[in-house]
Amino acid sequence: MSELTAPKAQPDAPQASLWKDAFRTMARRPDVIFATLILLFVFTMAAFPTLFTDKDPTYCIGRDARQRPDTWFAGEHPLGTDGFGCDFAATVVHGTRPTIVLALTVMILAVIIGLVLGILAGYYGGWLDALISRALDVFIVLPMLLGAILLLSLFRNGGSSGGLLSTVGPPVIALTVFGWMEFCRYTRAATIETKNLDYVTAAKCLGAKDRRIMFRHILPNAIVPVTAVIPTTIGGIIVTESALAVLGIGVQPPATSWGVLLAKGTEWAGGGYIYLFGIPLLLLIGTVFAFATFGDALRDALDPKLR
Amino acid sequence: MGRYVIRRLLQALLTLGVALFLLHYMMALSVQIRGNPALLFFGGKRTPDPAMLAQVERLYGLDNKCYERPGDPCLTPFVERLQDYASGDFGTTLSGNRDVGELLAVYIPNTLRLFMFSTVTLVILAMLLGTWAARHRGRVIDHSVRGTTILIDSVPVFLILLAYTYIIAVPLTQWARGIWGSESFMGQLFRPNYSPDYPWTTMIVPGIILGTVGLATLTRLVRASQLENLGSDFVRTAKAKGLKKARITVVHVVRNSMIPIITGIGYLFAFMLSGAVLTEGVMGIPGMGRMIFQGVQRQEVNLVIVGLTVSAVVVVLVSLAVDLLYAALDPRIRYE
Amino acid sequence: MRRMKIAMAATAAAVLALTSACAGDPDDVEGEGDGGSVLNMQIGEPRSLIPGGSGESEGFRIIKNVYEGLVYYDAKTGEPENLVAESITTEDNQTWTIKIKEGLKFHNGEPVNAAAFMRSWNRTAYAPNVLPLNGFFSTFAGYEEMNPEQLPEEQWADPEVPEFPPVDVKELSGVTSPDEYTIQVELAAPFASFATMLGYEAFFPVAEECLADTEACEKQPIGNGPFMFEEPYSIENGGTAVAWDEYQGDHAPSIDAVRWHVYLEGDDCWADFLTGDIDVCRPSAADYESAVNDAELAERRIVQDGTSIVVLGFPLYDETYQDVNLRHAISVAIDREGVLNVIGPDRYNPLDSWVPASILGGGQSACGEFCTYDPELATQLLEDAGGWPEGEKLRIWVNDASDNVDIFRAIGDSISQTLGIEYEIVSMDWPDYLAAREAHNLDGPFRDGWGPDYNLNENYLEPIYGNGALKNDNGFENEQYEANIAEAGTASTIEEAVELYQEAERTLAEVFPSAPIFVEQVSYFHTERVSNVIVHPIYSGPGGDAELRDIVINE
Amino acid sequence: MAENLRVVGDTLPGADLNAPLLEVEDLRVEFKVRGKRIPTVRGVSFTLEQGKTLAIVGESGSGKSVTSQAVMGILDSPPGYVTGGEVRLRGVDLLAQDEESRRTVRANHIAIVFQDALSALNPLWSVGFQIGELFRVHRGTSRADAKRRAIELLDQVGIPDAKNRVGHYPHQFSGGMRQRVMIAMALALDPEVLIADEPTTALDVTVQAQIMRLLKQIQDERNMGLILITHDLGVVADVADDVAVMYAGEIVERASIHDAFKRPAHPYTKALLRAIPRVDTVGRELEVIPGLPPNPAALPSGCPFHPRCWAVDPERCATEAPPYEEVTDDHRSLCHFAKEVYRDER
Repeated sequence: MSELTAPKAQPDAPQASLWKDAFRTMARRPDVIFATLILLFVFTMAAFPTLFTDKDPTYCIGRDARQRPDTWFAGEHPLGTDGFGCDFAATVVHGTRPTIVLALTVMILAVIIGLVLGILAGYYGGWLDALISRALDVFIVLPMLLGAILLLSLFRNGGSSGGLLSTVGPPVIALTVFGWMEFCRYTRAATIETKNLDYVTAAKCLGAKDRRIMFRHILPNAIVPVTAVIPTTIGGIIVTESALAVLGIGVQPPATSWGVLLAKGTEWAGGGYIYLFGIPLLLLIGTVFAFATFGDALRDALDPKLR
Repeated sequence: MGRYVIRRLLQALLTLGVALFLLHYMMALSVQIRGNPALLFFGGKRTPDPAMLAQVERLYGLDNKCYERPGDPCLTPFVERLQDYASGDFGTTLSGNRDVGELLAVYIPNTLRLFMFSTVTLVILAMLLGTWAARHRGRVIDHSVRGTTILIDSVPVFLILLAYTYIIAVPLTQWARGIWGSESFMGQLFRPNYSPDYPWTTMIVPGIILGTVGLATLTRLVRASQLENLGSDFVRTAKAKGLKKARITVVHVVRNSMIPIITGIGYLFAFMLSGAVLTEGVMGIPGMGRMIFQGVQRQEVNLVIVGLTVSAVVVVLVSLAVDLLYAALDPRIRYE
Repeated sequence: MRRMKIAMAATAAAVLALTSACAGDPDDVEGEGDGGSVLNMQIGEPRSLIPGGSGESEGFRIIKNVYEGLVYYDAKTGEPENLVAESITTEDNQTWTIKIKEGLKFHNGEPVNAAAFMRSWNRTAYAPNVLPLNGFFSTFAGYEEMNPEQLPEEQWADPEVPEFPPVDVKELSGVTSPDEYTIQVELAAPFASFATMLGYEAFFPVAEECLADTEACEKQPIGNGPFMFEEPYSIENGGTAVAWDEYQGDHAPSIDAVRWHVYLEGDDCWADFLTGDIDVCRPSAADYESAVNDAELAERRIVQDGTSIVVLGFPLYDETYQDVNLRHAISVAIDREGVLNVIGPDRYNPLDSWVPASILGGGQSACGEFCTYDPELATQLLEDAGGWPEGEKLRIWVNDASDNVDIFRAIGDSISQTLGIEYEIVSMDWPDYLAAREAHNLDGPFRDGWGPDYNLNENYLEPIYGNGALKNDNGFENEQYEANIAEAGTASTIEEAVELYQEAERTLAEVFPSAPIFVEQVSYFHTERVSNVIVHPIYSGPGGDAELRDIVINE
Repeated sequence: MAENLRVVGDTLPGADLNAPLLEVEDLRVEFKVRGKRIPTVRGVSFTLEQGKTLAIVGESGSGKSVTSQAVMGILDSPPGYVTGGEVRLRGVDLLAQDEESRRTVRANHIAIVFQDALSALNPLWSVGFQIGELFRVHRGTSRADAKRRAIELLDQVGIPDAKNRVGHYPHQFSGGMRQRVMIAMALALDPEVLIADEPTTALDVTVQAQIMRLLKQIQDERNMGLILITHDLGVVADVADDVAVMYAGEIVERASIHDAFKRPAHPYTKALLRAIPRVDTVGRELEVIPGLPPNPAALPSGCPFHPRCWAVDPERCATEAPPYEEVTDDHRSLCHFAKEVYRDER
């Protein structure tokens, strides 16, 4: 879910101290520390799955399907087995990487597109601005999930079981195409605000090139409101991915992601195998919540007015 | 005022036109890149008789040459499509050959009813919580309101729904029926599925659950705008005028806070549409969202496109309404 | 050749049944929420409510209660019993005389006489009407004249609807009516089990008023059965059929009305079943276990062998799969119990024959040890076959509908675990899959499923493995098999035919063009308020069903 | 006298008509920011008589606005809290009253005009509504009557075509006109005390003069007490009777306007005066007070002005807080060297 109240850039405040201040404010908040711990945990899991489990998630024995976890999460299958008789802990741990990779990739692509278009629109104005602003209007009309649904069902391909790229590729593209607008809007606003500031005018008068002005003077300001919405947006992407998976057009099984696990888990939740649904759900909610809390705090820290 | 309205109307029309074209273009691209759905009709790998292919293409309105040139915007078919839409012809479904226009007539009112419940829920909850948090700024209440709403917002709405239908709905319904009987309002309220026999009652719970989409966003917005207004000079003036707290809140804070909040609701509306896809799918509500859901599952591209077209129209209308409301609320825009 | 035609027609019907059985759209019209003895049933999306037009389970579930045929299938034995027919007699299995009970009427008062039946049959048999059940009349004399070769496909306006050159003949010449209540049917060739077919929708009567305005009749059928619609039925919303006061037939229901509630997927009704809003429902996979373990619910469970089967087909046209030992090895490596555990127990049972036991002549265990999980034997067989090609992956092809992917993933896991072969699942859309399978483009084992059209083991053999290597999906061709099938077609009694078909099944076991995996198990639950819940093994719907004429609502 | 407390039903209970109109004594206000207490007003005392004008002068951050808000009782809490002192209106201590009684005092007895009328007026309501609101809330007047009274008031403060303008919104007025609307609003219930908080700062010079004249005129007509808060000594010269100069939350000098201008007794006042451009100083460079106003969270020790003061005895001023010195009657200064400054020796 994106937010409407991104803080405005504060161009007169020296950037370095703004960030430092923000960091200091954040480091003092217990909820932020808690969120950071969750995120660290999740990122570690995505980067080094073997730290958490030594089981192979593709070793599945049908007869052992849906063994509930032990009371103390011990034994051969600490989290039990999934619907296919694979070690559930391994499945969950190995499903983390595609989820995180997908979310981060979408994020980075969307931010780059948003920043570039936003700065161009804000800086040059005129027809370019008109064009980009119209494009924004149009894309905002199609919400991320619906747009992604459209793209994925139009360009649906058969089940592939290739590498990470081919599993997360289609959802990444679909989510990026409908995910850049917010960043573009904020960047554009910040750019327009900054470009009329005295020091930018001064730089212009001194003959600085457009590119230099955009990168040295405007970008650092534009990045403030964009940064503030990044964590929340990552959370949103993770949620959207899970929705796509439940619809059956996100990451395609047998590849896993949290969304795929949830989609599978919902089938069994009603029958008393709550853990198949509950554990990925907890992980997903925890992560999204951590991102959201982090984002909320970041926004506050970058916009002292609302503190 | 008049000029403002006209300008906004033109802008909305332009946006809508471009959005519809975008939808059309994506479809055209998919045909150009992925291959003609008419070809898929014959199973992809077989090479059908050209004359027969032409038949199918005509049937699907794909007989224009532009569909063979990747990147071609296919303007003629686009205009034809718009004309069809304008004359109420939204095509038919592949399976069952049903008139999509007729389906829309059934689906749209259902979704509107769903949205009515969720919008009311969202606005009331966000206003109460946001105001409450703003009043206790920086204290425990403030933090817990924000934490809770963020947490609620972190749970994807369809998962709340699934959890509801799988775990809570059945015992709750049985309990309610034990007390009030099964034909009573309460006996129907918590039902795990929508029932056309009780089109209002069984819509309430999914509506409320869908209403939590964007709760954190809107609460945050309410809080922020209330804080801004509470600290504003005109509220100080109102205090200096010896007005009671309640009057200050109602007359001077709420109305001013409404402006960003209305923008927020308009913006969240689009997200609610996304939420509706899964909500209606899970609860079996025959609405626009489920039409899209079904279109995806049955690979009825036309249903998806029509669904998104309607959603685009609605979003454009809502944002137009928001802007007009804006003008009604804010004389600075009205007298521009 | 005659037998062939009916089989093909049946194939078409079965495909329809498989593809369109589920899904539906409830709607938003105020219904009558009155209690009384109204039975609440779940239903999917029927294709048509006029006999001859449906050909899938959901339509037939309504039609068989709103209309009434010459015979009624006993839900327990599957045997046809006379209903509208007074008697059905023949001497040579080719000329059949059907006497109709007098005095029966349609809901609108029209008499149910020989003309009513012939009207319906001629409509369905008339090719340009393109009705799904047209093929059921291919055994009739005169069918050919009404069904000329189709026009070349490129001359069709709608590629889904075949077109025909103008046909002058609008009536089956083989059907005549000596008097108002007698029908004489002349078949093109002797057919011993002709009477078995007559209980199917294709042979139901139609009122004159109905044909005058089929559009209205689709919405509000004019039947002759014990239930009638007082208000139009809506595909979105379902509808209520009330017991018809003037019903004079032999098989009257005890309930006052039935309300059909529409569900997107068949087992979506489970939650509403638990709250008592639906009277008969089949739980989703996940709900089975808790439902079966609930002592109170378990008492209200109906378990029955189903007839739908799941089979792993082998591409006999592919080089890799030429060795029967390899095919056996793969079949033996499948832990059917284990796979069942994955998709949820009680939904299927392991299958060790090509025809399930619930079908006449089925349950022969022809597959035997090759359908039993035995890792050692599997490894041995693989060795005999010369091992698995190095570095190759076993590609298992499925269509991506419902939980096919899950079932075959579990099968793949089991094969992979036992034989040490890596596998991958390739899933495709149904139309793509169907086409690729037909075109022999699949380079690995593939999913095959089958649901019967009538109660005879033949229905599982000829449509799937007959017609020669080029025509069937497996590329299977065997002289012995063809000979048995052909011989059975002309057998004079059903018993004789059944035995010959069983012989053909044994040939299948030798060649092993496919590995039987599962047979469906019908497992419905019903609420406390109903009893005498009988489920028809062949014609029940995927989400839950009961014989509405037999079910009783306890007051 | 009695006439000025004529307000029907709203008469201040317990009012002593012989007591001074407004007496502020040892008023203290603290701000709590992140657990820290920051003294912002540190013992301010002054008296305002009926019909008189008191100017409170000081740089921004000196606590003059906070003082006025504390007197009005409209301080935002948090973060601001009145921690001591008394505010007596005709002898009634307002600070001891409950919130409800205080509320009725506002606008009825004490009214305030803010600096930035654009933000001080609610942009979403017409000015007529905002003025009429007072009558409707405090007097229970009907909507139509309230509007009529609003038109009268707008007319009184010199807004032309008041009948039409009453339905207009704040953004449709010019700066000066907006300030007149503010004043009309403050006058609505005929208060005895009017506080004008930097009423002219945001305006053009020509308009400034008009507004000051309007205030003076109104004060004369209604015989009100007027507190004029400003950072600009020049503005008050013609209007005020007395001056209180504030610095770092304290009144550092109190004198009649005449004394203050002629013979300031505090170095800060003196510096302020030197910073006013005047006809007789044309050609001379204006003096600037060196340094920055002090941060209330970290006030300099001793005399808070000492780091910027030239008249400094470094040791004494930096360590010892100065007491009030009476240089003459009614002329007090918070400086160790008040007399010397007064005599213009330093």
